[in-house]
Amino acid sequence: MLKFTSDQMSTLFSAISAMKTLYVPVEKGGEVTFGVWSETEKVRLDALKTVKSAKDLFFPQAETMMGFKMEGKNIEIQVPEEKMDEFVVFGVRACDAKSFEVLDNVFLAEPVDTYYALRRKSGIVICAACTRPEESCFCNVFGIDATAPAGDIVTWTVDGTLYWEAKTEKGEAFTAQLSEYLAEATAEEEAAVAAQNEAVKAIIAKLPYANLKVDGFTGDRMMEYFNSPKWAELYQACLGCGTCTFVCPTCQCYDIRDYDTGHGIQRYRCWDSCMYSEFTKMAGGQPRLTQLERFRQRFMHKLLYYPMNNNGLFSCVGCGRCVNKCPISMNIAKVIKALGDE
Amino acid sequence: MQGIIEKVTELLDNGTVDRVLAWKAGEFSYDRTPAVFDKESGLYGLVYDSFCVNNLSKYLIEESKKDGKVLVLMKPCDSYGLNMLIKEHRVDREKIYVLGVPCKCKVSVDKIKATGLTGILDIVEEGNDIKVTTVYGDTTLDRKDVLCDKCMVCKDKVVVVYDEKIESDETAGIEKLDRMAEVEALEAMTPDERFNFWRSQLSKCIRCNACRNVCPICSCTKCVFDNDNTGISSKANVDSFEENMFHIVRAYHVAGRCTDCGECSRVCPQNIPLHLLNRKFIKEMNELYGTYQAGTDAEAKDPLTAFTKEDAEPSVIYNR
Amino acid sequence: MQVNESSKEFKPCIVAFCCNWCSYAGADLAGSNRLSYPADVKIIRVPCSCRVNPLFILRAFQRGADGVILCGCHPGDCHYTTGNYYARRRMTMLFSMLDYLGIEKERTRVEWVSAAEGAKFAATMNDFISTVQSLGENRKLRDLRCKE
Amino acid sequence: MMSEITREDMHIPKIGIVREIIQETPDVKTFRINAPDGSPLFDHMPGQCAMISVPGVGEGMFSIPSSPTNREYMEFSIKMCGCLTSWLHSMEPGQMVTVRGPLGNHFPVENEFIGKDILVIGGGIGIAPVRSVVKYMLDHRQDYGRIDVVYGARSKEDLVYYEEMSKEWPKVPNTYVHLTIDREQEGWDGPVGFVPNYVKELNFPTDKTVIMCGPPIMIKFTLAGLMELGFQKEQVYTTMELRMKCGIGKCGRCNIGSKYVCKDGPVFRFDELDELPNEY
Amino acid sequence: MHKIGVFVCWCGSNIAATVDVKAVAEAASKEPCVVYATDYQYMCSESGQNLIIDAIKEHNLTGVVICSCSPRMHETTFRKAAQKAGLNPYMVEIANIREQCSWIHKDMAEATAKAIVLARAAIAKVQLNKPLIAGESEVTKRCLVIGGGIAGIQTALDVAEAGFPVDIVEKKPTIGGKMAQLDKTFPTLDCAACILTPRMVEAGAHENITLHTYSEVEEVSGFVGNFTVKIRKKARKVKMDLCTGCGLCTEKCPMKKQPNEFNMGLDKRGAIYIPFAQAVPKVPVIDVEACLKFKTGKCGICSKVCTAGAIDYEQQDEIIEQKYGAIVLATGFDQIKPTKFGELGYSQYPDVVTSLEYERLMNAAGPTKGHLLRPSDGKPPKEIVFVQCVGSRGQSCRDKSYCSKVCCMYTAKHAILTKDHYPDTNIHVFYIDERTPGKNFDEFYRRAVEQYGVDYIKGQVGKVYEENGKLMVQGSDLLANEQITLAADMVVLAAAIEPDKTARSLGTMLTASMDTNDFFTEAHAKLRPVESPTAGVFLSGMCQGPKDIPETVSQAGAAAVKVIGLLTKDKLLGNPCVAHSDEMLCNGCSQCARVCPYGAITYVDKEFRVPGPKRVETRRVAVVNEAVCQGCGACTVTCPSTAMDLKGFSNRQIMSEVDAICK
Repeated sequence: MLKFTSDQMSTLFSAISAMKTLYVPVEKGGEVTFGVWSETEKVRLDALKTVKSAKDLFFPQAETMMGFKMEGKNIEIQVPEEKMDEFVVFGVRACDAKSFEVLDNVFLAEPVDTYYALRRKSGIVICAACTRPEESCFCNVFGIDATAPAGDIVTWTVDGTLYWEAKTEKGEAFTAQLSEYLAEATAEEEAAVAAQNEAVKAIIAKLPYANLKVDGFTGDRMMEYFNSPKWAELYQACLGCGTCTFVCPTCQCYDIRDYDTGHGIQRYRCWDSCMYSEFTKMAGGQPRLTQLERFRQRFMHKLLYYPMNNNGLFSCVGCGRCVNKCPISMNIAKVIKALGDE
Repeated sequence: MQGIIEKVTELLDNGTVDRVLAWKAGEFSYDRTPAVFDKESGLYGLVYDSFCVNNLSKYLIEESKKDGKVLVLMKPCDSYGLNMLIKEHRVDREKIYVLGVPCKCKVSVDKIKATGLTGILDIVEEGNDIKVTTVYGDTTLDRKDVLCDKCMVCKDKVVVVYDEKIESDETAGIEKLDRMAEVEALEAMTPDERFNFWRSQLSKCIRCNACRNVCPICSCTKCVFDNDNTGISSKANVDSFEENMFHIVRAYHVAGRCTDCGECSRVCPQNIPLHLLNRKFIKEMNELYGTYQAGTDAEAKDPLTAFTKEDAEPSVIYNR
Repeated sequence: MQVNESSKEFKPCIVAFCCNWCSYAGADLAGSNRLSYPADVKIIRVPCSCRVNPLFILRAFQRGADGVILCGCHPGDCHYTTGNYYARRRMTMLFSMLDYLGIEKERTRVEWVSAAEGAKFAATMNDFISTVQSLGENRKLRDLRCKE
Repeated sequence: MMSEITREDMHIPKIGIVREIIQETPDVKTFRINAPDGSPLFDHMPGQCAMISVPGVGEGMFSIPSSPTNREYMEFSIKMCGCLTSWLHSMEPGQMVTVRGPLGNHFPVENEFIGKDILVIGGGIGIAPVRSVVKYMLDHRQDYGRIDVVYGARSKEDLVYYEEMSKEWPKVPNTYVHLTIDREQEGWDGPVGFVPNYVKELNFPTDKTVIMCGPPIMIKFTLAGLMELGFQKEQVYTTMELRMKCGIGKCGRCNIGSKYVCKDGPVFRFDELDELPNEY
Repeated sequence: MHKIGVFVCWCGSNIAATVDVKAVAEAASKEPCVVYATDYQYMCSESGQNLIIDAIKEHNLTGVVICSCSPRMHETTFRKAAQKAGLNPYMVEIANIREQCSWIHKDMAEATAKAIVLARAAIAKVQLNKPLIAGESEVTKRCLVIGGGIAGIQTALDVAEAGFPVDIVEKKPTIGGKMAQLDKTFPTLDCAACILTPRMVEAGAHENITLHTYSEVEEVSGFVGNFTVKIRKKARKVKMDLCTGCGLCTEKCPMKKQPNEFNMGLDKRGAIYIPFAQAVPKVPVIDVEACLKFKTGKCGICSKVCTAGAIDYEQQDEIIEQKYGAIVLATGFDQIKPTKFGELGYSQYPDVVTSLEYERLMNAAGPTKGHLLRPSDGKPPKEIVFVQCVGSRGQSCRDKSYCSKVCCMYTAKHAILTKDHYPDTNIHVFYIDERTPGKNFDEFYRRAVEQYGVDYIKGQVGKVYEENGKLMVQGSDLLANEQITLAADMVVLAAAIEPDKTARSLGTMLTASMDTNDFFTEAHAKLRPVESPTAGVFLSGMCQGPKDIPETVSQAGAAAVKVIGLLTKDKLLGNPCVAHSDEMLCNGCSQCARVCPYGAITYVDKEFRVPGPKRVETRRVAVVNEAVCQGCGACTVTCPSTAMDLKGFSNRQIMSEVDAICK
């Protein structure tokens, strides 16, 4: 384990940003989001959860995929560049780090989504272990250790000191570039980190959702859950907005749309939500007629459909953003609880 | 609360109503979800307390399409929205039994959290004290300090449409703030300051549509932004223009109809002060066309469907 | 928006919505009387000023207009008796909102021009163009995708 | 430092040129498309689909009714029903469109079907996706047993590929075409009636593999009819149509249960469909 | 995909001198969907039109853009040309490159560039044009005139003479209206009754005119050419067909203490009465409020004396329903009762009268048989003060803001007539301004001053009070700049006139708009002064604004001409550029109807197929009556879901023009 030798995080940030674009949690208009670091930005490493998760950096809410020039009978396709500057994202929590695995299973599966792939290739993920989990957190339910995130590099902050450990080759290489700012941590220090981690885990065990049970969500019981009468009760108040979807680190449904700029067509993709009534609507009909079905789809996908295709990996990382943000206080934790009762 | 339960039970038992639209307690001591109860389900979980903040009026659009009569618990400020829905023929009044319930202002969990509290395990309300238990320790807050913003400028505490109402002499004991103060503060800025303010706010928008979907006025069968034939449909803010556009158009579409219930700002995951857009219209219309409160009744013409020959010219804006 | 390289003079793009019965006729009269105003103004004919949806004005700015002006019959003279009264309130509200958002309020205008007021039409356009010219390019309310 | 990838992405289409447009029925046109240099756009298998788009108008998933053995052009038979299809119908030869494909799975023509008697059932425009199978099998005639094609439409004019089906296919040995129309009509002396009834009437032996595509109501009743005749769901294949965007099982739109219709489908066996939530 | 042809007109040198027409055509040819572009010297000429027609046919054009003069000039020409070629006329768009381009710009490059943009906008728009077909509706060849005063009678007679059936609905028991109450008319001083009553008789006898007196309009539905009107014929309790009009019943009626409305309450009538001798129809009516038979069940004298057996106490109100193609509003006016002007003592002193009451006092058929005797003691007045502008031209809430227009002249008439009959009477007139613009009007007024020595005092009256049996009139003399007090025997108030009270409810029924004073507004103040903005509704007489008899009669005639013009048509061709509501998007919120000036929007509950177990859902949706809609578009902007759109000027069309211009 390494430690950062200065107590000024800005020293580290300016060193990183001298090499690569650096994204950190910054406060913008009163809310914390991942933004490009600069001296003038208000960095909020203390914030537990950014409103939008870190997926925005790899799968942005909107991105142009290609362009078309139309002239007479002809169409010319403008394909975007195949290169991208490397970037660093600092301060990713364990839940978000896990979400990249969930997204990778979708976007990096054949045929590979090159837009996502390029961003993943370019991005170095530096995680920050949690120190102050809150009542909406339940990452432990999905086997995630908030104090031992995935990612290229993991950091812990204990008593104002930043500890650092590279976890991947990419992380090692990048750590090497920052060697002048890093030193080996002492055994006592490592013990302090471990002690803090234990304390945090103890807190997590006390949180209201710590004991949610998800073992019952297995593929063989898919139709049983699908036909559960509980859905009728759970969906009732759902507004059909996309808040849960858009703050979710693992939701990855998207729409592809064309925009006529007046000088050509831009084809872009943007986040979409299976909660939206338009999502599956076709000229000829609508397979998911009511909000109940749309509501069910989202949770069935996260708890059953996705795991069935991905060796039991749930498409929920327990970050609790939906718990905090749902306008009507309905969320996946309540769904797990209600369905689990059966 | 007890009075409400008794009344609801009575009306359900004597067959006056078939269902009850109210709030249901959640997992924490502060999360409340709108829910429909009936005889079969019983009233288990029905709650009415300082955290029952949702405006239930919009649910009546769907609820009043169903067979039978639905009882709704109606807070004073939400009843304006119901009047608008009645005015615009969006609900079937015959199928609704409105039980007015008193409100002594709602408590905002976000504000409790904004005091730095996290890991909340329990919140207990005792008089003016809000006692919060967290995994990191216990604290007592003054209720006045954690009231919802919208309650600080509440229109009044009178249910404007009801079949029956439950009275209470409890008051929040707060001094109401000037509803237009925030708007005025913005007006006092230079255009560039205002521009920067709104850019910093609207650029946060993630287009989740929560503001639209929660709004009792935004009840179009199909929203212009979802309709590919309008030429302005969009799903994400691909350009800063679209961030502005969505909110300008939304505010404009509800102008003269918005009851200022404040739900849009409450549900915004990015805490964009959307009410300031609506309130600007309200302020402007009040000043230029005479005081008007949407939803006070279900008949009056709103300012944008009325006129007088002596109305101010649009130049009042650029002559300011 | 085009920048004339030789003079470096800013040539704004201005959209004028004119009601068919008064202002469009007023514009025609300006033409008949050879009362000139810059070519930056392009007129869109609408049946009545009340046909102009705020969406159209936003759309113009999105697509790169630097100024939008709405012309209709004088209040009381509307061909449809009441249209311009509604337009007047609607536009007042829209302009107020744009101003509130910090967008230069001088980029939008409403003028009442009768079919007989060719001279007023030309004068109004000249004045509006010079106002918009002094403001420069519309940067606050445009869609960068539409910029070539 | 820059990272690099090769932009081989199924989101990015190829340019296709509409070489020929054939008016099949009053509302169905067949478009023959190939690459600007005259080569095929890509290889496909029977049952697979492609996304055709006119940028700015829309993109839609269409099955490929032409046989993979056709190296000259790829055919798309498109019924006019919405914005994009209307646009396509108003096109003229020589115009460009964009095409992405091949997408989805295909009928198991190179394994399960080999040596089997095949019964192909189509209704209306639903004949388009199965035509490619028939064409493929006719081109590899020796690999398959008896082939029966049952096809119905509202009227004689609405029978897509009428000339080809009535004149060319029956010439191939051991291949039978049974056409029907919904109502009696002048100039039609063939069978009249709906497809499900006609299939029952024909009373096929149950040792066949069935391929079926058509309007939902036809599928429902024909399937029931086949069951009555003693067929098993494991013998019956169909292709599905859902709203699709990406075509590669990522965007989430066509997700039913653990399947993505655009990637895991569109070809399903009815016993497989039974295991999925009924959201199609 | 459209096939669009673009035709650039030189207009001789009008366009070509400033705009490079070839360059415009060249640029247009590169726009999407344009398959043909050309230029020509005079597109509007026959050969120019043929050029267009040939091109449409040759290239199978689906849309046409003509870059030429203003559409206000030749849009119709080009639309007709397109129609000749088999193209829907509404698939034509005009780019105005003359009035709005070549004529106002001098620099050729600049003007050409602008012309190209304008052409591009028109091309963009025409791609979204839809073929429009003007709706047709049948015309019911019958006219309803509401109000049987001189205005209504004149309109009815003119329309009837043209051969169309006309119904007059009059709420009073007789037609004749206010004019029947007048004595002489200014400035010719011929007798009102002498000129009116023959017209009344004519109307009553005309084979094409049906009178519904003592009747009121109850309900109106429909639209231009197709109105359906319910008329309540109030029970007269006298059978019209049997009554001979002998008047015996009225003589024998024991209840002779009812104030006589026709004489402004200055004398009495019976419970069964004929309003006045020349009434048409001359059939009495029973005032059931006053009648002993109805009050106590006893009496029945009228029935006994009626040899024709026409009295029918059981008669009930009757509702008749009739279809009309046109409706004329001729609801007339009333004079306000100046009771709000307490200082003038109208309510207090019987000898303070309104001018209309004075009119009756002067009338030979009036309560005093034409002898000028004051109401209080029946003595002839020697000093009379006339007060002008009572309730007119004022700013306070009790005043009307407008000028009642006729008062100056009738006051001069009263003065002259009084002086003629009673030369020893002294007459004083308080006036604010003397308004006499009219043929022979000023001469008339000057005669009153110069020949008859009427004392005109510029100033207003502050107070009228009684002192020693005299009415003391305190006023200011502005010219002499002094306060004066005159002792008078009678005071005559030229009280303001106002629209009849029933006009408001009629206006609502017909969605005919009214101004704040409840006068009906005309469709255009200058160009359509006798038409209401509601198609098929016309205005005649005072209901539109104060006017004198000749003006009323000429407006009545003008309204008749408009009615005849309408009824002559077998079918009405609508303007196809009307609003249309997409019921799939409509919320049924009623906002559109709130701003529609024509009442063209109604709502229906309609069943829709919906997803889910219920399968159908009833929704309230807006329906536009295309025959009534004029196409202003107010509704389209009010509609939040853009369900309401305007054909020919749709949201998408206008936005595409915007896009093209801002490109």
